[in-house]
Amino acid sequence: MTKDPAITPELVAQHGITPEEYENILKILGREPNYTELGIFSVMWSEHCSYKNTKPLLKQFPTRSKKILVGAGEENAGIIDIGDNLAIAFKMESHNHPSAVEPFQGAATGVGGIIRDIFTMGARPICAMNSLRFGNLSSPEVQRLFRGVVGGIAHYGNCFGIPTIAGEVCFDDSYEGNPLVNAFCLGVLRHEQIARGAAKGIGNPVFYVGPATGRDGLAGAAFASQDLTEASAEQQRGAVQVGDPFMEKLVMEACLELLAAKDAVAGIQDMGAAGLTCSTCETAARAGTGIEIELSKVPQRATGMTPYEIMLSESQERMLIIVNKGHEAEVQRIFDKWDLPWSEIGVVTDTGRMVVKNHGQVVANIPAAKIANDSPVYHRDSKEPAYMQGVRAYRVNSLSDTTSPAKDLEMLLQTPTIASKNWVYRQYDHMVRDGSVVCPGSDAAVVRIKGDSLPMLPDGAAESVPAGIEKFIALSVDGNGVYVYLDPYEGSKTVVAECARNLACSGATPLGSTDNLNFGNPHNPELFFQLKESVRGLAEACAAFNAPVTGGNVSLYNQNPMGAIDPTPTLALVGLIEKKEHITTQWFKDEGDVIILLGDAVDSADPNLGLGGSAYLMAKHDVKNGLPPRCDLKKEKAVQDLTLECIRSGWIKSAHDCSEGGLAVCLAESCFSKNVALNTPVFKGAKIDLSGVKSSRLDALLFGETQSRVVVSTSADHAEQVLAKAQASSVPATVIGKVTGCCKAATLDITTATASTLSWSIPALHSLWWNALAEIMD
Amino acid sequence: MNFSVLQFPGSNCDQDCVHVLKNVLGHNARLLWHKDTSLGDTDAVIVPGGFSYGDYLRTGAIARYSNIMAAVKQFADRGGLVLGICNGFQILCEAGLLPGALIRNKGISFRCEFVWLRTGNPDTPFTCKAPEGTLLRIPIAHGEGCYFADAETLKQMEENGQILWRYCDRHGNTTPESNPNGSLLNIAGICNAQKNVAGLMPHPERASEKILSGHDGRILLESMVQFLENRKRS
Amino acid sequence: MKAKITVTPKKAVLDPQGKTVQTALEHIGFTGIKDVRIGKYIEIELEGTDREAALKSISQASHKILSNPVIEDYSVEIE
Amino acid sequence: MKAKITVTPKKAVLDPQGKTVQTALEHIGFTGIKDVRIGKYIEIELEGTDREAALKSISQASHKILSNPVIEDYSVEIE
Ligand SMILES: Nc1ncnc2c1ncn2[C@@H]1O[C@H](COP(=O)(O)OP(=O)(O)O)[C@@H](O)[C@H]1O
Ligand SMILES: [Mg+2]
Repeated sequence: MTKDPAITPELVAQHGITPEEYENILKILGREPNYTELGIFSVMWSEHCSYKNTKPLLKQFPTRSKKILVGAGEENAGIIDIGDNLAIAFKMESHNHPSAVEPFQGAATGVGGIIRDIFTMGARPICAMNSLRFGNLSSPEVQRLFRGVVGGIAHYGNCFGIPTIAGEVCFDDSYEGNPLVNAFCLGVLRHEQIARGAAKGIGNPVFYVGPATGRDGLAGAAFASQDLTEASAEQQRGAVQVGDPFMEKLVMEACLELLAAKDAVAGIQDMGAAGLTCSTCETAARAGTGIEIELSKVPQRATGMTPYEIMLSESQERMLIIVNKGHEAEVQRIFDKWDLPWSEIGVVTDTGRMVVKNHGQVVANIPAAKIANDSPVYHRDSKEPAYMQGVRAYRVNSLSDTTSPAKDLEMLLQTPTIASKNWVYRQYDHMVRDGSVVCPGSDAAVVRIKGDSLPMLPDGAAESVPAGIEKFIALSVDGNGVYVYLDPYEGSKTVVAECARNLACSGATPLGSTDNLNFGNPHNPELFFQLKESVRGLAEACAAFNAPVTGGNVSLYNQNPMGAIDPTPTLALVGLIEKKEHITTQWFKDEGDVIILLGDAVDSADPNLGLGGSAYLMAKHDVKNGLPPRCDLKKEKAVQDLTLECIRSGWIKSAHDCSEGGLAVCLAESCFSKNVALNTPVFKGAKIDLSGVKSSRLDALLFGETQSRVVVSTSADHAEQVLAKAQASSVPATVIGKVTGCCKAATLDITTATASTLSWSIPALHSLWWNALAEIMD
Repeated sequence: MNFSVLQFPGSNCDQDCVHVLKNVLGHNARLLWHKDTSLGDTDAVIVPGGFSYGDYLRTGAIARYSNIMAAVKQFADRGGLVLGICNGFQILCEAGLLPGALIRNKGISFRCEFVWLRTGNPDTPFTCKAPEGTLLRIPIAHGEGCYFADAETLKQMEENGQILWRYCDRHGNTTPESNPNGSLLNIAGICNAQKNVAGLMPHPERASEKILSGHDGRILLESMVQFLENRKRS
Repeated sequence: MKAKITVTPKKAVLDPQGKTVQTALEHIGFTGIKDVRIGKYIEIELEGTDREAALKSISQASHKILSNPVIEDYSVEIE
Repeated sequence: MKAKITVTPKKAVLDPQGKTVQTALEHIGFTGIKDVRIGKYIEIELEGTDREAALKSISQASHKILSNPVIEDYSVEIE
């Protein structure tokens, strides 16, 4: 056996452990750590596992509501009550750095990881989403990353059999070389099926199930907690993790079956980042127990693996299960049925210590609670970034108004961030499990929960949810790095508002949220400022929309040699639609329907008239500057509530929010985004009259991104009711036009006070928008 | 009717099939584990979609050697109705119960979307409720759905009325643009010479309820039911 | 012993991956490529030393499961 | 000329396909199998006759396009 290296200050530093942290380790152990222990501390105290730089910030998030059954930070994912004894578990997690190194496998294993977090809770995963960021798509390298990431997500999700039902993709230079891959998963369970990641019951055996351990992604958690430089990518120790979705599907089915075996499971936890290390000490810490494992019993794929390697390996699709004594045979029966490897590797003890042995010899002995809970906490310095002054001073009137609005819309619809993402989502199976009610392509996705969405019950157990139950869950994920870069606090509020608006447009009320904080190096005070202010904004907005945060993930050190990425918090919101009839989509339905704009056409109090940080400003003028449109949360809430009330009253046929690209893009999408089959889009025209709207700039009117706006359509006889309701709620509402004829001749006509009537062919616009990504990628 | 839906490691449309047969169409449907050796009392077998054995090596290649497939073969030889959907179609081809093979989509990547299908021969248990030329709108979700068979086989199948569904446009024309995967002759689904075993890449079980943006898939499943009812009666 | 099996798509069978790779190669400047075909390569580590027996059993496996005769050809080598 | 390239998963990297196929082979009665690895086999038909040049350019292509050097190894043969 190779001898462990001696513990030197250099070795400690290589493990990303500071001298102060090392002092703390000496105190906790009462002696010097050995090599394996040093490795264990380094991964557990990495940002990825310990949140040492962000814990104080995350405290600001609203985390409670009457419906929350398992809250943020308690377990692998939060759980929310949705009535009738049903609950949902959901979470989002990043796999940014692995995806930069190997886009296909990095993204695939990201999906695998988040799915495990969900079934670890005892829930059956029923849908997935993803939020992606890449550099400029004109670069072949970016195309390679984009293709690889989408391919990897498709590979894992499709094979596993989970519908990837929504997501978002943005392209911006700041993500060059450091793509963001945030994966989300949602599962369902009955209240009594919630499983816990706690090593309960002294003397209970500890099982390892799933494939053998190899030298995969050694110290991946620590790797995720460093700046991404070429050198670190090259140096990443160990082999790239390869995902095996087939294996994960079997592991999930077996775990759910085992969880249904009465009294068999005392605790269960997936081996995610920091693998065996994290799962053993966290389960022990949660239960206030100790745990002892024998490494020679861990199934191993490679020969000659050291304790250090086994403990730090990030081989995928593995689970740790604490079994109630006397039920060992159940594990054997079920895992044999699924032809899965399993091994009894240890026992729960009363020592409070995590003891790791290799062939009987102790190789690590650490107080479990201390390493899991007493990680260092840092209050980093923060300083407003220097660029902010310029941003505040920027005025859009330094640019002249558009003289080519017709071309501008065509151009915007083709910009990769705005263009249809069908090239992406048609690679994802988004219909498996017979629950996809609103597929990708509308504001929020809607998924149906039905009886067979649930994990199995114990043999002979009575069903605890009403027969024939159906529930409808809406989901959306959003983020706008440019807004947050230009104004971390206000921009982050907008992120939440937009996401909630998507939900409102689909007919849903928020239940809760999960977030992923993708930022740069927290040691840089300016970057830490972005993080701090952003969290403040997110927290405030999540509270405003009654969307408590049930969990999430932090990914720092997202930089490339040119600097940090735009600060990119992504937020996923989950909501409930009360009745089937309330499910609403974004496309216009019938000729003659009245089109109403809820909200202000242009925010005249905004010196940039909604153009600061807009897609228009960047695409047309190559300017990433100016304070982005502000979101007044009260006003926003009023618009959303109004939208929902009108939907519930049965007045609304379509609802689409104005976001990137503004009103013109929103209207165009409402005309052509319905697609019934391959090469079969459904077109509607629209005749819009904005001549009554005062706006000093045409570009601001058409493409400005003033917040809190929704375009709805209603049958002629309900228009008055919508307007009256709006007035009663003090929300501005304006009839702006009518839905016109369909088919090939459909046009979008917009009359404004300043320009002659603009007219676009809907099939022509659609073709630009629909094919833009495919034209670059295929 | 009693339907049996097979369950291989990696099947993932098995529950969907049971849901539609049971909750939507009101028949008996149960799952059969791949290690089982007998079909028991069954009127028809569904080989569902998914990624049996991860689709590793070749789609359907490993599943065909499971215990249950031997029983399915016997059942089919005795005239039993067998329908393979997506991965199930691939398995039936690998098992030799259907001619030809399914290879990688022409465009390489996986495709999930609704497509139009034109029904061929109406004289089979799978199409009897759909007059010839009936258009169906049903989703596909596959990476390896490009149908291939040698020219001789194709000719025989055409003459025999074994080509049951072809990809087409919304007007029923079998154009290259309406072919999502490069299948020869725009083939989406076929049956064997005896017409009791069929397979198709699209997923009728995903399009059997109004709320799932389409219900044309029911026509196919209801055809099987009608055929079975008629057979029982006579 | 080691068995090395190559499985290639039959001539008549469309090979879209091959086509894609060919285009990609041409795109980055490789010239003079007449055709690209993509198949599978399988390496099987075997116990024992009887090469004849190994060849027989691996050929059988290749025929039965490792390749599909409708669309693929295979060749086996024992090392 | 013909170039034959085999691309195999790196030793340390998990090969889910190989593992699954190994189990399947055992299941249908093939014994004595210690390990299965599955990779790609690529055949490129080339113009010209300069084997040295071909080897060089194909090796380059293998590194850049035909294999993924992060997780795969390759070997090239010119015939
Ligand atoms: N990566 C992705 N995966 C799945 N669906 C996606 C992805 N990106 C975008 N979509 C879908 O495309 C549609 C438009 O997305 P987006 O433009 O981000 O919407 P919005 O601006 O309303 O948030 C949505 O239905 C979304 O779910
Ligand atoms: Mg939207």
